[in-house]
Amino acid sequence: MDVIDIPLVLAWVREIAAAVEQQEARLTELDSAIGDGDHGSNLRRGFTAVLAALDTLDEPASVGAVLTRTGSTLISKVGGASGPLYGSAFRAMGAALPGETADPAEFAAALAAGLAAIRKLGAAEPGDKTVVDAWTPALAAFERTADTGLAAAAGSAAEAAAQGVLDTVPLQARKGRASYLGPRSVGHPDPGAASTELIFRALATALGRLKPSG
Amino acid sequence: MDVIDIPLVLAWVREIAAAVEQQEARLTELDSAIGDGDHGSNLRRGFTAVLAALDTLDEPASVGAVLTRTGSTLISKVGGASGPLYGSAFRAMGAALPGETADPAEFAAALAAGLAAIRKLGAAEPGDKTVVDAWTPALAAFERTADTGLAAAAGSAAEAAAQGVLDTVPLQARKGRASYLGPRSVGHPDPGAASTELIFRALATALGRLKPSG
Amino acid sequence: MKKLINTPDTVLADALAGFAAAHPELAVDLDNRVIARGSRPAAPKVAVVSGGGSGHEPLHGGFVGPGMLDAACPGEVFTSPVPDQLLAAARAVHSGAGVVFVVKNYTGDVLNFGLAAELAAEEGIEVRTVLVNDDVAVEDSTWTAGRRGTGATVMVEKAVGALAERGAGLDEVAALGARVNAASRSFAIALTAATVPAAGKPGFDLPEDEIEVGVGIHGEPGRRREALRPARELVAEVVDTVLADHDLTAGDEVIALVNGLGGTPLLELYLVYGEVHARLAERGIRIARNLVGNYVTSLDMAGFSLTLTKAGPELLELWDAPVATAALTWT
Amino acid sequence: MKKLINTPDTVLADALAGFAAAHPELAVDLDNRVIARGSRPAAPKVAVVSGGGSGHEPLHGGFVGPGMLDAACPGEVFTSPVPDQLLAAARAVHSGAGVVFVVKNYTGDVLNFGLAAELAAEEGIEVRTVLVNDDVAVEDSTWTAGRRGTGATVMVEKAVGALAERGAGLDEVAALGARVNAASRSFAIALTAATVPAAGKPGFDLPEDEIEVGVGIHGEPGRRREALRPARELVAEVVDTVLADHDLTAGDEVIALVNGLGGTPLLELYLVYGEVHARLAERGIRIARNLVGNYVTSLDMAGFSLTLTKAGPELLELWDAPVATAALTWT
Ligand SMILES: Nc1ncnc2c1ncn2[C@@H]1O[C@H](COP(=O)(O)OP(=O)(O)O)[C@@H](O)[C@H]1O
Ligand SMILES: Nc1ncnc2c1ncn2[C@@H]1O[C@H](COP(=O)(O)OP(=O)(O)O)[C@@H](O)[C@H]1O
Ligand SMILES: [Mg+2]
Ligand SMILES: [Mg+2]
Ligand SMILES: [Mg+2]
Ligand SMILES: [Mg+2]
Repeated sequence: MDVIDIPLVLAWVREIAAAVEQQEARLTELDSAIGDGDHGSNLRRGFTAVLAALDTLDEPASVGAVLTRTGSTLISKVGGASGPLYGSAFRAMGAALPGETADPAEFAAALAAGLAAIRKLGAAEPGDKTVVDAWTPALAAFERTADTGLAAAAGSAAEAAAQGVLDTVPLQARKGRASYLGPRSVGHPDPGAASTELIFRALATALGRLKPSG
Repeated sequence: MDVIDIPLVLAWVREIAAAVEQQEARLTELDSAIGDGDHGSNLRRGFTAVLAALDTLDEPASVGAVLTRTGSTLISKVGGASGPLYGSAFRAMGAALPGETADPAEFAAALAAGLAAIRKLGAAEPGDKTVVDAWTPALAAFERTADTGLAAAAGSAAEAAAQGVLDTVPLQARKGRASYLGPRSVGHPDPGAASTELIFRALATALGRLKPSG
Repeated sequence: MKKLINTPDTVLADALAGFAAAHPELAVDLDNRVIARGSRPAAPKVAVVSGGGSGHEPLHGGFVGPGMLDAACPGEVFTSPVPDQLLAAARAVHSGAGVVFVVKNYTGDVLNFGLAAELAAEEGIEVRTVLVNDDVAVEDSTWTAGRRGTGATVMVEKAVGALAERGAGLDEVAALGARVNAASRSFAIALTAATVPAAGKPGFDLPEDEIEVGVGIHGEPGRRREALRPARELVAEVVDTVLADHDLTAGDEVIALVNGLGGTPLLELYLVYGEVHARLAERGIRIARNLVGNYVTSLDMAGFSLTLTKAGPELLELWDAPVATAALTWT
Repeated sequence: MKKLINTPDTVLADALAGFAAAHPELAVDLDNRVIARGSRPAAPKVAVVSGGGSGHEPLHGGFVGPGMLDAACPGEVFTSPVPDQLLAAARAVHSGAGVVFVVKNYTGDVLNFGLAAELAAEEGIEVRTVLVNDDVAVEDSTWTAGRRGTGATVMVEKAVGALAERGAGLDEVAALGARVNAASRSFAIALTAATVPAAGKPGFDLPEDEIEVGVGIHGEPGRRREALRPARELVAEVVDTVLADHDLTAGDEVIALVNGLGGTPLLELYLVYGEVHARLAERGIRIARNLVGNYVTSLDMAGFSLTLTKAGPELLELWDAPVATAALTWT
């Protein structure tokens, strides 16, 4: 059966941490162009703390417990805009996944809950040049392809997120720091959208590597 | 008769002012290397004020009156090390030239009085990498050649001053700001010595251009 | 990058340790990253708490002390503090009369302070938030993140702190903060970019003869790039931009802050102040009080911001009230 | 060159006009370039006058006021004031008890203050001179210009000002100044060069990974060039260099000034202070009082200086005495 279980969700979060660590400089560079140059270090600080928090989390009772702990740690350690936004998203995903496993539809619902949390907190619409612009198409792709299997769905979500990042380039930002630049925000990808792509790519990587046990 | 009269001494000071104006950037550059980068602007400010002061000086009673006014103005307007030093030198020269004219020997004595004032105030020895290292050889050359005529004497004084500037290059400064650099002051000409060369060159220029009237 | 730091990751921890050592009169919680006053109030009073990313010093830690803030929470460089930190601060200084959060309007700050306010409320600590959004370089629109909070933070924190000191109630203190913010407008010009330690290089490249106009305090580029011009002309543009968005008329009085962004010598800031003073005088606007110096900085950025706060007798009295902090002290 | 100025020639005049506008409580003579207190003393007191080149702000004008200087004379940028100016200042603040000149040891300052002292004496104003020469980067020798005066100027002016305020006699005040100077040592490191407006470009070129060690406050290069290292290591070198020339032993108390050279963010200065504090603690030396900030600057130069003044009860009491100036205020 094609399910997400606790080892897999742990692997996902660890893949995000590894990707953030590896891409820190690029994220910071993107944020230097239209923000304040800290998105990479913010997320690295956050996911370093998440790794430590997960190490102390023995025997998580559910898939959601891992994600909730991840979200709480991000909220406690990141600060900035991305800390509460991603933190709330992971907490919302955690709340949506109370079982020891989750099937593709349940997982899609959790991803949707994550996006809803981001949009509730940040009030960004699609097209505002934020993480929403990567998460929204990624979620749609995941939902569309969920019945083709988790790995395939995650892969198409990652591709859609990547396209979402590219699609932020011509946008003028209306939320976050980039909005201060007005028209000068046009022509650059949004750093938060780029980190959202990493999150979905990490999911695909984790799913491709780990054979789900459930 | 080969004398320095009031028009000539006025012409001298004006030549200095013109030379300082023209060489300001170079003097400042020399001072940036081993000092604080203000020698050119200091002297320009001073000699601009001197020109204005001389304009209000109607009918100077003596050659010395012109030089005394020049020195007082420099003291009042330049500040820094060079203001009091050059100012005192011109005042001392002024005091040594109470007549309406001065012959070469009298003028040589005035130049010597100028140097004495600088040395009394600044306590620099030859070899300390200061104005003294240009004024001393210039004075010596002037004295040595005074009986060949004023213009020739001024010319040889200017050449000797130029050599004096070159001779400051290998010296380690013991007075003024350059002394703070210790061995790193070696390898640069002294800015004050360079401006002293300008002063003697201006004398030669004035003497070459103006036929003394006395 | 040339900075007096150990590693980019430890800048805040190391600097905060230094701040704690330098100010034994304050209570600095190095673990929670809270700078609080050294002693608790004798009677319950409204506690004023602020915070924000580091790199803006002396804001906010330099404004903790009698007459101004009760506590400040420094975040990482240019990164808002986290809710845990803000909650720890609220707990530390709450004396029963509630807490006012002074929040500069940035998404990160608004979200983190917002989460902290919820957590505090769950613990029975009443919180009011004063939002500072004075920067006229940014369009004020409900569809965007809105205007940034910059120099007016000083006026808001001073006034709010003074009123809280007098024993005013929570709503009254918060309302004053909102009024002071509403009476304030700012605009800034940068001559150089700031270098975030973790980024390791300047946020933008700026040619020798160009400036960024309408910058914020996070090293981001401004609204547009212009040629460097004499200070008088630049100041004229800044003053006129601020006035265009202000409701000041001849005869009005203001508190003026000529604020250095971190890398500009005080000599130049005074020169700028002189031009501001002259330009406002031409328009019949009198500077009743002023501050000239580095108060709301952007790391090593060269440039300045101007903040004008319309000031009636109420605000002037609060402004003049005694204050004893690391960065602002008078009696 | 990027500066907030109108023209290089008018920097001082324009900045002084701005200073005068910003500080109506002071009496600023724009023609003579004298910044003096706004009111004359009730009874004759020793008047304390200082001055020096501009570009070191807040030094000295920022230290004029009750408890510190009676007057300050700003010279052109990095150029000592002229005798006329100093004489005008002495005349303006002399109240019958004589004048103390606080002079940083630079040839220009020594000569100009010296000429002014002669002129003042001719007018019957008794003058004593306190020479400040605390910079251990420079060899102390009777054959050279001697050590520069840098950060210790703050300690000397504060102490001398406080003692004069108490009504001490001219010789007593001057003797105290000499003692405070003798008890002080400084050393500085620069990360960037300063740009003198009239020169239009930095005084020296410094690669991205190098620093100048043993610099003064006039933009001149230092004693040597070194690789940039973590703050902890740089501070260790600075502290050790200062201590090597000091007579401090375990158990001694000091006043410590961690001084920014103009272009260094306060965040970094606090970080440096933390390292200084730790290094001194290792050696059993206690910092009884401290200042962290831009006090004796060198235009836009990035870097810091450390000044340690050995402090017994007498000096601490004078240090703690009330002061009310633009840059230093406490009660
Ligand atoms: N209101 C918002 N809604 C959704 N995402 C947002 C919002 N504001 C900012 N972001 C995202 O946050 C990213 C910046 O994160 P980060 O640099 O870590 O925080 P900060 O902007 O506080 O420095 C932006 O690129 C954008 O994608
Ligand atoms: N003690 C001294 N005796 C003679 N000349 C000196 C002395 N000290 C400095 N000078 C001269 O002054 C020059 C610097 O003048 P200037 O730059 O105008 O003043 P400052 O050094 O105060 O900036 C030096 O190059 C040196 O020739
Ligand atoms: Mg950012
Ligand atoms: Mg010089
Ligand atoms: Mg940030
Ligand atoms: Mg000078």
